[in-house]
Amino acid sequence: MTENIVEIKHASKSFADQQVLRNISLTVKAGEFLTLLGPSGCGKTTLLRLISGFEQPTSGQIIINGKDMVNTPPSLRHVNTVFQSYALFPHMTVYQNVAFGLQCRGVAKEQIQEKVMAALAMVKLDKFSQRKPKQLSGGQQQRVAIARAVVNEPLVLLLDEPLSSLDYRLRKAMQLELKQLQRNLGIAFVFVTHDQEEALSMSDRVVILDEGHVEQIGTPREVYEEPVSLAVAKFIGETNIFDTEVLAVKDNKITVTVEQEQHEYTNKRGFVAGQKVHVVVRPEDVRAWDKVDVPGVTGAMLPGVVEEVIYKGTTVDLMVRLASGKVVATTEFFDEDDPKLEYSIGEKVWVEWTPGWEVILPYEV
Amino acid sequence: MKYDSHFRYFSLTLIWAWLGIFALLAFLLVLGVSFLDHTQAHIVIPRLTFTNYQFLFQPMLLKIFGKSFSIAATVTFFCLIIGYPFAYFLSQLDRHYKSLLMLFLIIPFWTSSLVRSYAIMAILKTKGLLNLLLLTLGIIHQPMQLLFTNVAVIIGLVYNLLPFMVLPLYANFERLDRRLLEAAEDLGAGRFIKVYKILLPLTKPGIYAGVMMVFLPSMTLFYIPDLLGGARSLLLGNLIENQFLFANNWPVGSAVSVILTAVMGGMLFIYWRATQRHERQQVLL
Amino acid sequence: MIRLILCLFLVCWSGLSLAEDNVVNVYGWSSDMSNEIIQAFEKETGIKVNHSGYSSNEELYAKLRAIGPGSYDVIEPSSYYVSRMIAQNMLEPIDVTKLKNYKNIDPEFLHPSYDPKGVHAIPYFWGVTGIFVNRKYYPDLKITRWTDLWQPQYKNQLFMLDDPRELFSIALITLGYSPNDSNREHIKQAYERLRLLSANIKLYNSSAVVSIVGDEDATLGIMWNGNFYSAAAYNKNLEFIFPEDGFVIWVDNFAIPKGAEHKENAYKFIDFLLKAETAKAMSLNNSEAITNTAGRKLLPPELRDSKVIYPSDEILKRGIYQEDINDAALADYANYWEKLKLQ
Amino acid sequence: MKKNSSNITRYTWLTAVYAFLYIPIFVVVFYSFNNTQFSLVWHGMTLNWYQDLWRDTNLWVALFHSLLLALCASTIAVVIGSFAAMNLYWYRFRGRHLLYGLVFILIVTPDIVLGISLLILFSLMHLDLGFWSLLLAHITFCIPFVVITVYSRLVDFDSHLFEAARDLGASEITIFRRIMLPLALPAIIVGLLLSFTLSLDDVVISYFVAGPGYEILPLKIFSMARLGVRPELNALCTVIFVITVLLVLLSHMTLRKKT
Repeated sequence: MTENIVEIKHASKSFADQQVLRNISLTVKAGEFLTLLGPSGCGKTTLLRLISGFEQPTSGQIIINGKDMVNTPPSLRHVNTVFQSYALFPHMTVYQNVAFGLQCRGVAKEQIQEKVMAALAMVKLDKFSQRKPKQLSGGQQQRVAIARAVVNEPLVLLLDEPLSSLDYRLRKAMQLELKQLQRNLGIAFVFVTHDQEEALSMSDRVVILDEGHVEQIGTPREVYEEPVSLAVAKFIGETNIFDTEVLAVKDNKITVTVEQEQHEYTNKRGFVAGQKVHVVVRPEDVRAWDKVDVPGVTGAMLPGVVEEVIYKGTTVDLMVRLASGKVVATTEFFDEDDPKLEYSIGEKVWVEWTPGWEVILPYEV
Repeated sequence: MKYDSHFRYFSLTLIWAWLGIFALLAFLLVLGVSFLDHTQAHIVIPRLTFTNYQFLFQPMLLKIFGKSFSIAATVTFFCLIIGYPFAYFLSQLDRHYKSLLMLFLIIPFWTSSLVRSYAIMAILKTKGLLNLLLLTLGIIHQPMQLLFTNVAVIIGLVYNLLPFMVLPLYANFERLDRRLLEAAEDLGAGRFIKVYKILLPLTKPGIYAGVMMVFLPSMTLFYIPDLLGGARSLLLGNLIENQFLFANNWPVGSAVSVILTAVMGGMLFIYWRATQRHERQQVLL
Repeated sequence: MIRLILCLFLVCWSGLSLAEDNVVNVYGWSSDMSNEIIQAFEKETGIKVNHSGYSSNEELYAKLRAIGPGSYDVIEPSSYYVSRMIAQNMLEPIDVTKLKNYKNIDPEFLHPSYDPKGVHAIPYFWGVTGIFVNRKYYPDLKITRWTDLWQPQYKNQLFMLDDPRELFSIALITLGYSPNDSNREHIKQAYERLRLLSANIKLYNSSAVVSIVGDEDATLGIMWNGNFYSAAAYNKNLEFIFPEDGFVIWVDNFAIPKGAEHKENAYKFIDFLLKAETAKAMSLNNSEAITNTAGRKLLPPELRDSKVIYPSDEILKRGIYQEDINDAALADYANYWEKLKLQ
Repeated sequence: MKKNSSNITRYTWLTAVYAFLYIPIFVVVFYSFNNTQFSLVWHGMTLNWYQDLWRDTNLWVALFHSLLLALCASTIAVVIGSFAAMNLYWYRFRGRHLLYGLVFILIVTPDIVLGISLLILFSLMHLDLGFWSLLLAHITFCIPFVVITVYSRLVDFDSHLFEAARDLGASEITIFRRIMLPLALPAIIVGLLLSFTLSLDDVVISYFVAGPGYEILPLKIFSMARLGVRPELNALCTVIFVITVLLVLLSHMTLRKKT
């Protein structure tokens, strides 16, 4: 199924004199897990509220299930939201909370009972149906909020940073649960988060928002490996960025200088000579070599001094200061058989990366 | 949807109708009267005039305003000093006692205020209970003259208005996050700093609401100064009453109350501008 | 919630629908009319009395002006408001032939200066404003006239009635004018006199006079004779002085406002009040002098023969009935009054 | 040690303020046994005033009228005031600020002005003075207090609660009835108490809008007090006070047993 459940066409939103969203266009496909990712204040929650109907776009269209929804109230949109604060009704029991939406739609009593208990069973809370939200833990409240939303069988479930107030372990567990839930239900989820790791691990597609406009839409892999802008690259994962300029263009190759050395890379974006660019390399793509390991120093290798060693269990991160004074981060994966991973601060090393793994982006201030 | 808009229509109409008739229309009547004339035979005659407002441009009126202000400010100050810790301590008590004690705060006000004011007179008078007690204990040797002084007025006003200070403050303390105070203590804040830097700023909305609810009525609650203060000074309430009842001059009485409303409105506006949006949301005005 | 409101309304409704037609709506000084008197009237005539009270003539007048005619059948204005209401055509002329007990009234009080044309008001209570002194504090004080109060030795000691008319009357009398003078120049002079007096004034009060004077919170000042009688009943040190330079006599009257709906019942009620027994009960209730000669005879001797309540004719010759003054004068009073209090 | 000393401060303060509030009440109780009509100095013990009180049916009628009026007025004021508060909170309608302004004007207007202007209004409307005029006036001056307490309670809640309800398909009437009302209930009760208290003790406004057929207690007391408060009134207040306290304690105990 590739039918578009939600289509947003050129939507903009201003509050008073402040423009929060600029010309947003995107689609949500049936059954997909779409994440809106961006730093706080980038407008992702506002975008979500446009879909749910709590805000009206200043211009543009919101189409849900083929119908233009501008000026349709939230209750008639077949869309439900899980709020960041859960927004559970404190004076109602878990059961009453979950049953609320069904009651509002006038579902028969026996059916309500059946559906609510099924929804609670799905989130493993059937035993707690008579408790008040206050008597539940954060994770349990979270699940009530999800059950309360999905019991209404929405076309799309909107989740506004639902995991942000949980602790790390619980959060990991809930990520998994949510993903499974989404697969089982088969409905589209639109998930808002500012946590890139969460976004990458859960989503089918990621929408990266920055300052009110869409920077990039793509699969997690696309946005990670082929960021279209420095903002995206910076926001997703750690990066080493070298500012430089294109010296020459030849066929599909360009020549740039990185740390006083000339390198030749594939010209994927039609850069022209003289254009300023960023060369972006992920730390895990950078390797550090001990001097003794390198028989003959090649031009692509950069000399430096280890400044910091961060042991992370599965990896060791190094901060290496290059001759120019720039610090490069590298991530080395442990290989138990390789004894040569014991770096010490002050040690002289060489860093390099396989040509082609770098990303070259146009210059941004 | 239809049902919804009916409900909305109904509930808005209800409030508009009520306030429109009994507040707006009534106020417009006052405003209208303040621009009309009067004669001996007619309380109000439909002749446009601005002389009623001219009456207000005399130094005397400024003095009355000043006096009312200073009494109101003193009373508000004492209500705050007494009511603030009181509300705080009350909010710290066990849940079961809290509601009971809140009720006991209101119960005295279910007996006539006149009767209670006479009781205060009985306490403060020369041969009153307080003097009797102090004389018996040998603390004083001459009865104190308390009644018919400003002290008595302030005691009486504070007595009558204290709950209006306590109620909003209490509500504010109730929703205060206790952890913030613990955090302050954890960071080494002494008691003074804890109160001054944490508690006071966090309870600003309650303080504002309480100050409003005490300050405004104490400007016009003339009945207590008359009884306990020996009617030696004139408050705005007296002025309005004098014009309406004694001088039979409803237009001037109306003009004074229009001005009073305007001044209060001005004060609220200043307060409005001076406070943050979220703060003023909590106290509505 | 909704059921509760409905219940409340039902209760109110049933309570109100019981309201009878055969009623008389009386609006008077509350302290005058005890329950027994009202019940006696109801028993005798079968007319239900709706009695409501006010605490100043000004309130009565303001309310009558605002509601227009019809709500009340009997009112109890003081003399100066009678003349005002007559002038503004607010009172029904009274047909005294309908009042069997009209003859009980002391002829001295009939056809008073405040009700010159015909009869619009039935005088009932009366009293005077004089000086009281507590002999325990001022054993040898020689005080006979209003002017004596101006002496600097009484600084911050005087008790004053909280009523501009009373205060201005004193000043006008000492200046040799009538207390009913509406001449603005005279009033201004009176104000200048009162400014000098204000340093001597300790407090103003009109509502707790008896306890203040009786309990010696004030020991010298001006007072109504009826209140004095009540205070002197338990404080033997008090003495009342009828000032030699003249004093004000007030009279409370019963009257029928224009447009009264139950006029016949109003006559019956007033006639009942004029009965000797009723007058006696009324007088005992609040220790005021009554105009009812027959009723006075029934009073216990200490009240009947009190020289304070019923001063001799010789003293009474100095008295002046309190009458209305015009609005311009009242405005001056209000204005000067405010200035006095601000000092 | 520190805890202890702060506890002492707390209880001393609470006790002192309650003493301040209750001493005049106890004085009223005390004087209701005082054997003198006017004096506020002790003149010996008597029960006469209670006998007088018992016989004075007018006072009891006035008390009944006052209670009935206060009950009706506060209930209706709470209904209207809560609606107003919820509307002000929930809708962004035209004239919202004017509505705020009206609530403000009601609070600021001196009693005597409100009394007289309502009286003129009623006479223009040809409304007979009595229960209904009193009821309308009392509801009017109680409304702002309800609006303020309820509104400030509503702003206190996470606004997402109400959005969540809307999201789940609740109609506005459902949101009002099932979410806002229960959440605002404590504030509504406070509003009810405040209104009841204000209505029970109002003199000035009531004075102007009261009619001959319906006398209420505060007016009765004020007009009776021409020469000072009569001990009979002290006795009445004592009776009212004792009954109130007993009722409150009783209801508190039964409530406590339940929970």
